[in-house]
Amino acid sequence: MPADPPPQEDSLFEAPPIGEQERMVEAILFASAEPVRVAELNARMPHGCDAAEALAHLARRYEGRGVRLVRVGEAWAFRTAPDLGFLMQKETVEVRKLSRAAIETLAIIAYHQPVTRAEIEEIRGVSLSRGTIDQLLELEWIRFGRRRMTPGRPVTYVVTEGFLDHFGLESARDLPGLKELRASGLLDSRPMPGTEEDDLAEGAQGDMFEDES
Amino acid sequence: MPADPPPQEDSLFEAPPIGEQERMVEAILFASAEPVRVAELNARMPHGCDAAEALAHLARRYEGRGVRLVRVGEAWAFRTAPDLGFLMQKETVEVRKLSRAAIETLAIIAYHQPVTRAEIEEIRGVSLSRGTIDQLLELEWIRFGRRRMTPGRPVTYVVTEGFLDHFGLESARDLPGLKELRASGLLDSRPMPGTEEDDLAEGAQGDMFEDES
Amino acid sequence: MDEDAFDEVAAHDPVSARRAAEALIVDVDGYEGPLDMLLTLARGQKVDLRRISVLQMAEQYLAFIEQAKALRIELAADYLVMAAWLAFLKSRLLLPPDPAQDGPSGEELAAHLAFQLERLEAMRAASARLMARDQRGRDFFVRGLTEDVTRIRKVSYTATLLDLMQAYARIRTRDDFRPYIMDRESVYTMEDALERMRAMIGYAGDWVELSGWLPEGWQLDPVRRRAATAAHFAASLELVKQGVLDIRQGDMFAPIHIRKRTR
Repeated sequence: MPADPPPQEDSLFEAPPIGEQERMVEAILFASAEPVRVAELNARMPHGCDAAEALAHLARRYEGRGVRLVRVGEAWAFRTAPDLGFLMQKETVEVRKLSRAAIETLAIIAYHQPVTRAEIEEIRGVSLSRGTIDQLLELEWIRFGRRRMTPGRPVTYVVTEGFLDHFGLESARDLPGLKELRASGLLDSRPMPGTEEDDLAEGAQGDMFEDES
Repeated sequence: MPADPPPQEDSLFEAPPIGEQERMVEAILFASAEPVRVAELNARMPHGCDAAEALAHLARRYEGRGVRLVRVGEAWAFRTAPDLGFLMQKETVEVRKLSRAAIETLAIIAYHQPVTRAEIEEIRGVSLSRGTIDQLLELEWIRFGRRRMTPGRPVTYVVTEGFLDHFGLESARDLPGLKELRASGLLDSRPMPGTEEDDLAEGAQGDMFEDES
Repeated sequence: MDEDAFDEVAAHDPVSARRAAEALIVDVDGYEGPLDMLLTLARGQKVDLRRISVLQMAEQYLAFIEQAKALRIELAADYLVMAAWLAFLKSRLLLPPDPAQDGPSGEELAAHLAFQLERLEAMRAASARLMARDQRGRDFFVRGLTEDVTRIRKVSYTATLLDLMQAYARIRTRDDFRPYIMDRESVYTMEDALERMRAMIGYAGDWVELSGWLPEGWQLDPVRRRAATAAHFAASLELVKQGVLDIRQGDMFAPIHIRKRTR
């Protein structure tokens, strides 16, 4: 306790009060990716601190809370209270990058919606495997739009609210056009000789949203 | 029938007592490095829980501790107390050095959002180099906002929750000095005398600055 | 750039003025554009930005541009555009207003320039205050040990907006660079050759020259002959692999013979 002289021999300064030491241990254990040993706590805290004592205080403070201070071998860590484990299911989601085919297909749908399968294939220049559209549908990033009023009445695809949410967009219209992509350095190429930059950008933007013109 | 009817319509079971709810919120937030939205907390907790109320209790409990409960936009997270940063050399992440242009651009977006590229250039008096916006997008500190309803319909930029989280802001309204800046009229869009407001927003910089394209 | 130098400019000390101008030239790379340079000049007046003498600032700027021209220093176009605009502003400020001429007055333009400078300075100050805040990963820290309690593994696919835009950019630029359209006229595919040889294999009881197998119309034109030969050779190898054909070549560059394999 602060009134007691610190037991350390060679400290030039008085050790921080035990309440402060407790805060320090709390912060270190919180931020650390692994359990931390008492010796390391002492090494990281200012001279004269007593991590073991601070740990004892801290453990009492977290008794009965949603997280607990637990000993792992020689080290200490915060862990979820065992009775609340059922809340943690969402933390174990395995995140994978979308395949190149899927991201390209998604980009085409976002920029050209509503768009048919045949149009996607034409733009990408390769045929679309079944799994790609299925995957995007399953992710609920795309959905079926109106059927196109052309022979065969093909279905079209459009992006969903979930898509906008995931990519932090307010509407698909807010996606930057080709010209803007180029300006921001995302599109490094020069246009092919003979094509106007404006034609390209406007062409793409024009097709993109039917209600825009 | 519970004495106090819960506000939820179709809950078959009584909601857990508020102390339990507080423990649940504590456990969920401790388990996640990223801020968790109130809506998600409610979705993960048993039916009838009120995460917002539990959060208020929890915030009081952690006042003055080594870790603090902080609000980030619509979400909440535990963060170590800033005065203990000196203990965390091991956890410190080297943040990519931002150029002066990038820092100023970030500030302009934060204080003027939603803001177009042309407006950023008008304020800085210099055209934006290619990588600057790109770098801020990659850090996920800015994102696209709605397109401006002016000729050319330019995209706008706004700051993200990641930005708020990084700079320890509860919301964009808490930007330092925002009120004073607003009161002094320095955040108004004031066109050059003799030019139309539309021209400015569209990206024509009047006589002053070179057009980018 | 030494701010004191500018105080002396204000005091009309010719030697210091020259030094100040030279210092500006040396440091021109350090400026983020003409507005930034004007802000430096304005600060040199050591007064509230709302009370600066725009005229004096314009004169300093124009003097600097003249100096740079005399020293044959290349200046970016926006510095010259600003110089032209300031020259225009100066004339508006100095000449009595012409009632026949409409458009903004010199005072209005000067006030707008002062506003721009004040706003730029305010944004500079704001960005400094922003960067001085406690920052995540530097001053405050996130939970280091995120917990995985249950073994339920749900795969979630993710992609960033940047991925999306780069993918789109990639597709759109690929068209720009499409090298040429292949002339399908003179292409004989291995699949076609394989199909054709399978149908004819029964007739090749004894060694026959592969070149004799080329289809009608593919033997004379060199481009078509090469394509058909390559396709049939590849198809032969495939059939050898499948065990339905034998293949031999007596010598380097000698004719290639094939025959149906007998079991």
